[in-house]
Amino acid sequence: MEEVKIGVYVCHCGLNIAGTVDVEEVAKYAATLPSVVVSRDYRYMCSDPGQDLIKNDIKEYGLNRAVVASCSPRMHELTFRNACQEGGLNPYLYEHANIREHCSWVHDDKKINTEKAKDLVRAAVRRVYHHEPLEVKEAPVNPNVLVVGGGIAGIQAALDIANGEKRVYLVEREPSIGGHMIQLDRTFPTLDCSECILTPKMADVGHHPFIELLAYSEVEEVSGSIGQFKVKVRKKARHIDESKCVGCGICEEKCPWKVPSEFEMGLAMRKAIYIPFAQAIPNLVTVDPDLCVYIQSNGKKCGACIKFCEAKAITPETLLNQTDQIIELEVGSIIVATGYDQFDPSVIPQYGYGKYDNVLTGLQFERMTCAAGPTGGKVLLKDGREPESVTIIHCVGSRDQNYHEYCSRVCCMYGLKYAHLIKEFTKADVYEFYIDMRCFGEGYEEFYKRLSEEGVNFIRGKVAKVTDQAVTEEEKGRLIVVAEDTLLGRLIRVPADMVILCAALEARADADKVASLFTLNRRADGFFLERHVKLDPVATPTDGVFIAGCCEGPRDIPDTVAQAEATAAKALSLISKGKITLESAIANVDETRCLGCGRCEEICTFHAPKVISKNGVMVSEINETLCKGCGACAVVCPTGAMLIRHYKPEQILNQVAALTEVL
Amino acid sequence: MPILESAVYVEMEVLSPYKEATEVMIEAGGEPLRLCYQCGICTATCPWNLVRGFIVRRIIHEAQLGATDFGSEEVWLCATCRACVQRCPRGVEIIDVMRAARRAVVSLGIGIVPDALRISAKNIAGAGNPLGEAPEKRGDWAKDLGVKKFSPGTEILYFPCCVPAYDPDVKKVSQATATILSKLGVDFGILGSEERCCGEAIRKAGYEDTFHSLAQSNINAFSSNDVKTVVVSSPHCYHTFKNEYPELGGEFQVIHITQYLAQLIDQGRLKFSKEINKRVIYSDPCYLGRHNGIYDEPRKVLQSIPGVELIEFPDSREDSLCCGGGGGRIWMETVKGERFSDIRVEQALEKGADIIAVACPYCFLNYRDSVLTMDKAEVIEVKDVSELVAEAM
Amino acid sequence: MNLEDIIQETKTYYCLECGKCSSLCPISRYDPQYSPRVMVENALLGLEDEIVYNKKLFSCLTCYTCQLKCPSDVDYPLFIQKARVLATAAGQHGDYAHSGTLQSIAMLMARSPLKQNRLEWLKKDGYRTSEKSDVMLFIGCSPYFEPVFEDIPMRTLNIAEASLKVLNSLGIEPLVHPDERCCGHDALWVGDVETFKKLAEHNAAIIKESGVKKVIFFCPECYRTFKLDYPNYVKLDCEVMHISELLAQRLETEGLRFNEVKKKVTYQDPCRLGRHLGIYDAPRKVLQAIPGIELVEMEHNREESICCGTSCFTNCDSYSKQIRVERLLEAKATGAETLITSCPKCQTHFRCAMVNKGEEKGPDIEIELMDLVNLVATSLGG
Amino acid sequence: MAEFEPQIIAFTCNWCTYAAADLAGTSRIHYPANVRIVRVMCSGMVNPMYVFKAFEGGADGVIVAGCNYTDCHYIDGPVKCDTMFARLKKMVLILGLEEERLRREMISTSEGVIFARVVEEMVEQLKKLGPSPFKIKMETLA
Repeated sequence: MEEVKIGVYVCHCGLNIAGTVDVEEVAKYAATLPSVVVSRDYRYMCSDPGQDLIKNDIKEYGLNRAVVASCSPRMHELTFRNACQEGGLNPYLYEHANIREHCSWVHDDKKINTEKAKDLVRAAVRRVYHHEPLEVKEAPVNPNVLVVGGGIAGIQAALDIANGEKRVYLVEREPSIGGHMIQLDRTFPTLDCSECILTPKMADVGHHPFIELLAYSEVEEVSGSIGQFKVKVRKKARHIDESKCVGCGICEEKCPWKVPSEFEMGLAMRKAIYIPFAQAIPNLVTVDPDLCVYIQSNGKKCGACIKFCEAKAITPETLLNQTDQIIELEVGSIIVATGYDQFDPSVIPQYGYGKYDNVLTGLQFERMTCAAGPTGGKVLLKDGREPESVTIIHCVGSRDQNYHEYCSRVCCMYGLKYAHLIKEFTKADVYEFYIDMRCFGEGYEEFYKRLSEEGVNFIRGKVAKVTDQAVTEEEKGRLIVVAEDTLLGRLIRVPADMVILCAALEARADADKVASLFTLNRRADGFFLERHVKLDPVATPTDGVFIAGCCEGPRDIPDTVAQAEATAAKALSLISKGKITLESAIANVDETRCLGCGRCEEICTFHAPKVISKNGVMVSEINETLCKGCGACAVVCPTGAMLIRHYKPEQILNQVAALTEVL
Repeated sequence: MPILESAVYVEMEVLSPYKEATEVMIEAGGEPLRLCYQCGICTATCPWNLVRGFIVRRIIHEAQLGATDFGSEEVWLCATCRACVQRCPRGVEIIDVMRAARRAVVSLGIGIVPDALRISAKNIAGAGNPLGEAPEKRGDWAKDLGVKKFSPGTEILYFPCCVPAYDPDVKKVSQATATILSKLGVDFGILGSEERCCGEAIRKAGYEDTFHSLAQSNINAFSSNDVKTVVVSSPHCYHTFKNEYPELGGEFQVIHITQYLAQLIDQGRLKFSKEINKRVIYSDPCYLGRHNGIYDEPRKVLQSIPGVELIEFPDSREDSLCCGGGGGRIWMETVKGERFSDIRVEQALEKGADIIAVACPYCFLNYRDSVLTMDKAEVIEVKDVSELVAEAM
Repeated sequence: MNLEDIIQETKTYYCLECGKCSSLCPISRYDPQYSPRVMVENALLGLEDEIVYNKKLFSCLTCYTCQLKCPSDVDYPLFIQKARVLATAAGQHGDYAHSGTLQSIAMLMARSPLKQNRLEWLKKDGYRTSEKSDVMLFIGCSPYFEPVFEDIPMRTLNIAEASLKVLNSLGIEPLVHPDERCCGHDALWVGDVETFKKLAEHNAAIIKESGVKKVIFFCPECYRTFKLDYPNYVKLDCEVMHISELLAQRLETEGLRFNEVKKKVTYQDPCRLGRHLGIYDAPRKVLQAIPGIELVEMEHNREESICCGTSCFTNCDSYSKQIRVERLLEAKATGAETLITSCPKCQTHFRCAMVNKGEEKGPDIEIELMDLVNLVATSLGG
Repeated sequence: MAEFEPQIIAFTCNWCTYAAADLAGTSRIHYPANVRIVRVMCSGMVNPMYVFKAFEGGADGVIVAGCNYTDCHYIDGPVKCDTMFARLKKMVLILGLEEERLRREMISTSEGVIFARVVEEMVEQLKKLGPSPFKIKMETLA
């Protein structure tokens, strides 16, 4: 081994250090330490002449280690590492001693401070003796991007990236993109039609040369890390020849088998072969294999669609033998925009959802007012009458510790929107039961004011129950909504023909699966966790994976779109740089000492270590792009095979030993 | 809090001058009280609003602001049925707030304790039972049944508590229970004169000290006799033994008689030989159901009695209507027209029930009184589940 | 002491370079860089640095396999022990396993005066001990092993408790000393003689002060150290005995009776108890005296027994893991449901080898492990 | 004889507690000079052997400090640190070390004052306790 030659530089920092530490004495003391060949003190080490001292000494004295005792390393460690590098020394052969924030500024006795500074310098010298040069590694970034989820968030993110002429794979598990937004009728507070603003974007996605749309598909497996993810996508069988189908819909018309439509929230039926809605992208039919009698009877019954398909897109072969395809993709970053589920209000027994016909959820009501919806845009009761009185209940499943504690953010506004639509479509009285009105966005408060002008009855109180047990004649045959009007301090019963529940938005039922697929973390409320709630809201703790829209928590369309654009910017900036710098101070396995016990694999939050079989011996291997150097694996390693570069035991133990030495 | 102080100043006459008492109350209600966001679901859930106005939400808000009116009758209304707590979106333990208000009145003398309650409380403190009966006669109900005194080594302690021990009518419940247990050869005993009121209701009525001394006395009696398992007839005993005694150092297994009977049926030990061909409607006691989540076992017992047709109230299980007897209300006067039990009896009649099956002595007393005052004794009976079981054996 | 002295003391100069040692050495079978023969050859060539600065110096298990078979009677384990003293003096040490906590604990135990809280486990249950007893039960480092091996999971105090239970049922109420220190076994064998001496002196002193006549061990390492090593450093006026010896003795003298335990078992000879001290029969006698126990032997047993793979919690590595895997596969091949050993460390190392928290699974080496004392305690406890 | 000045070694995570100590410095909050800080990247990186080394070297007290559960740069480092610390603590307690000599703290970036207070408090306690038992070499025996 080359002889270790250490240079020590003690900074005065003007009087910041020199005022309460005898820097000359510290420097003199440092010169007496083993392997120290030069020791100096200087007024401002961080200045250019200060840094030049180090660079010159590297040449003159052949220094191969350097220590600067000055301010906090959080301030200037990088400065001096760079100085070393410019002087021809590996930046990791440098160590910093903090004699300002941790010494001169916090104690007043000059003698004691000087002794403490000596201790800190001695420890740094001892530590740096054991430093090793580390390589700064870079890895290339694959310019393709995967977007998961084809709702408004995924659509927006995909378009932004594709418009930058980078390839996007957009994976959507339903037969068509559009998400929940395409189910909505109008959007608050502007009341523009959701379909009208969304379908052009959907069409753009459909024919964009840089977007490969994988609808009716699901991500099965993700491996690798930032810059080089490998993804397996299952493209589910539609049981038709996608290249031939023209989406004419004749098969759907002829198909005799029906179930309640998911898209219409059960308010209408769909066929066994179907296009979920008129503007679906891609415009292809999909066969529901569980419902299709031809498939269920193994080709013995029905087959109407085959007969009527002029394009020959449906054949016995496609119906019976078509299987799912696995598509393998390579991408550099991933945007997760998997959206939300609507809270199921049937778990709140007192609201009677599922028990009374005319108790509806928000999404059901959206379909009802939609001109293309099951009632042709009319607000109707189950028996076909028009309601004379409608009650809208806020905070159903949200702001309630029995269900979800969080505020669902959009319900106040969509509740107001319903009130407006009811006023527009019917002559009904509208009662809006709220706890607090939260109308925070652009034009939202104005919308609230407008609704007040329209004569909506606002009642402040949480509804206790919806019942059909009438007390008076007027109540008979209607639903009665019971609550305290907390402003009057009086219990009230409101007879209503229709009750609309502003159901909360909740995390997708399979959020745990998605989270483990993309190594995301979930908050207590089930939504995905951002890296920093304020300063890094669309990044996640997993580098290269970003989140947008309601999978991160309830939010409205403007916020969702803004977030989607933010994720696109993140992905594009990664592509634009083209490479990533890997952390150097990361874990490293000494394979001969490794038992392959997997403790490291178990403890690692970032999935960096993995036990593999090498020549029949089980050993752990570190994925260097995943490792963040937190060092938890080294603590649990039973043999000491796991080492964190730059934080090796001999480095820290020598520092500790030097600090505890009594002078 | 300058804003609040100025509010106090401006509206001095309506705000309570008993600041200390308010603090006591907030303390006993704990932090959840402060969590209330005034949605009013408690008010709209509270059964009192079926018969009169009782704005629970306002009481909570008054407590939050230190403006409770301790002189009001409202302090004494809550039957602690837990319907509101069950629905509260913020987890406010409203019953604790009510209890704390009463405690403030009782201990600080800043309001008026209803006469009937004061007498019962005095009796409990003195004689260990609200009826003022002689403590040494507490075991008399079992005189002719050959029930042994509990001694260390006995498997099960049967704890009837006050009403089933003394009330000439409700005695039937404890006697039926003892009969069943004896017939099945269960190794059980009673504490007799060593037993005291469990103290659950008197605690809810604000008599915290009385509760502590009763509980301590029972815990001492239990531990000196090496009691491990207690079977109770009253859900109120069940609740306090299970949820309140452990804090005072009383840890033992508590089983409600309906649970125990269901267990015996499961084990094949309890078999029936007679049919009861009646329509039986079961009323969930608040302290068995909402307070402790026991809904299925009593129904199971009733369903296994041959001939019984079990029917349900329009509001049952979690939504079951209270009889009005919890929280010390059993010792207070409820004017006619405001009795929940009357509504309950009407509901039962509407459903065509022959028997209202109860599993709580307070329910028993209230329904019995309602049936009598409504003059319906000919049409409908009130019976405890254990009575029905004893009959069918 | 220098290298020459060591060669003299351990009769290394007799070496014929026949290589029998290297062919038998369990480490050499897996680790091509380690060979006892080469080590000795280097010594004879006077290449001191090749020995002192060789990390592999700390790989030797001192399992005595080579020592028993050496045709020239070279005391290789002693050679290693002494060579490690030289290495330690040169600032060298092996790779400590388990973050070196066990070494640290031993080192701190060599400082005084300590107010150890090592008898917490005695506070529960109705164990009978006596401060005035003639017999002492030596607990060793068991109380410290508990937290160190919490995750394996290895409950060393179970063995201590069982030993006490067994002694109690034999009518012995032993002294369990609150200020016992580590026996110093590991310190001695890794070349830290200074620490070893302090520990030995302390233990000898407390034994002398308490006036016991006999010390019982359940750990063969403590036993070996007291029996063979202490006499070289301290004066010890008492009899020492492994608990399996005591049990075997009582079987003969008092017709000790056991209750039935139905189990097919195999037995791992700990190196210290077996090859170091020649005690192979006592534990087997005890096993066979328990009705219902079917003892089946592994392919390698008694003198040929394979070491559990690590020693002194030093240089535990992939080679030592492979030795353990081999041994566990051998145990499984017998068809036994339980592998019995009478050394807490064997059990710890085997348990550690069975830890498999990775997704990738190696060979199936899962087998129930139990100390002989625990089996006996179960049998006596009914 | 001068008053006994205890030696404290503090292992602090780079992101929170080290930064808190920096903040104490920039805010000129004075505290006793008895503490020496060893910077690690994460409190979950602190190996028991570091702490033992400090005690072997004669430290009178050791602090292991890092982020709060919610602030961790590595998501759940503090949880891992807790696990390590609980085991470590069991070992040193059996050895007879006084509980006050080994502290686990969570001090976030903004809590310079708390860092200073912890050091003050520990110095105070250690002065009462006197030197660490491990400082005393074994000479009085045998």
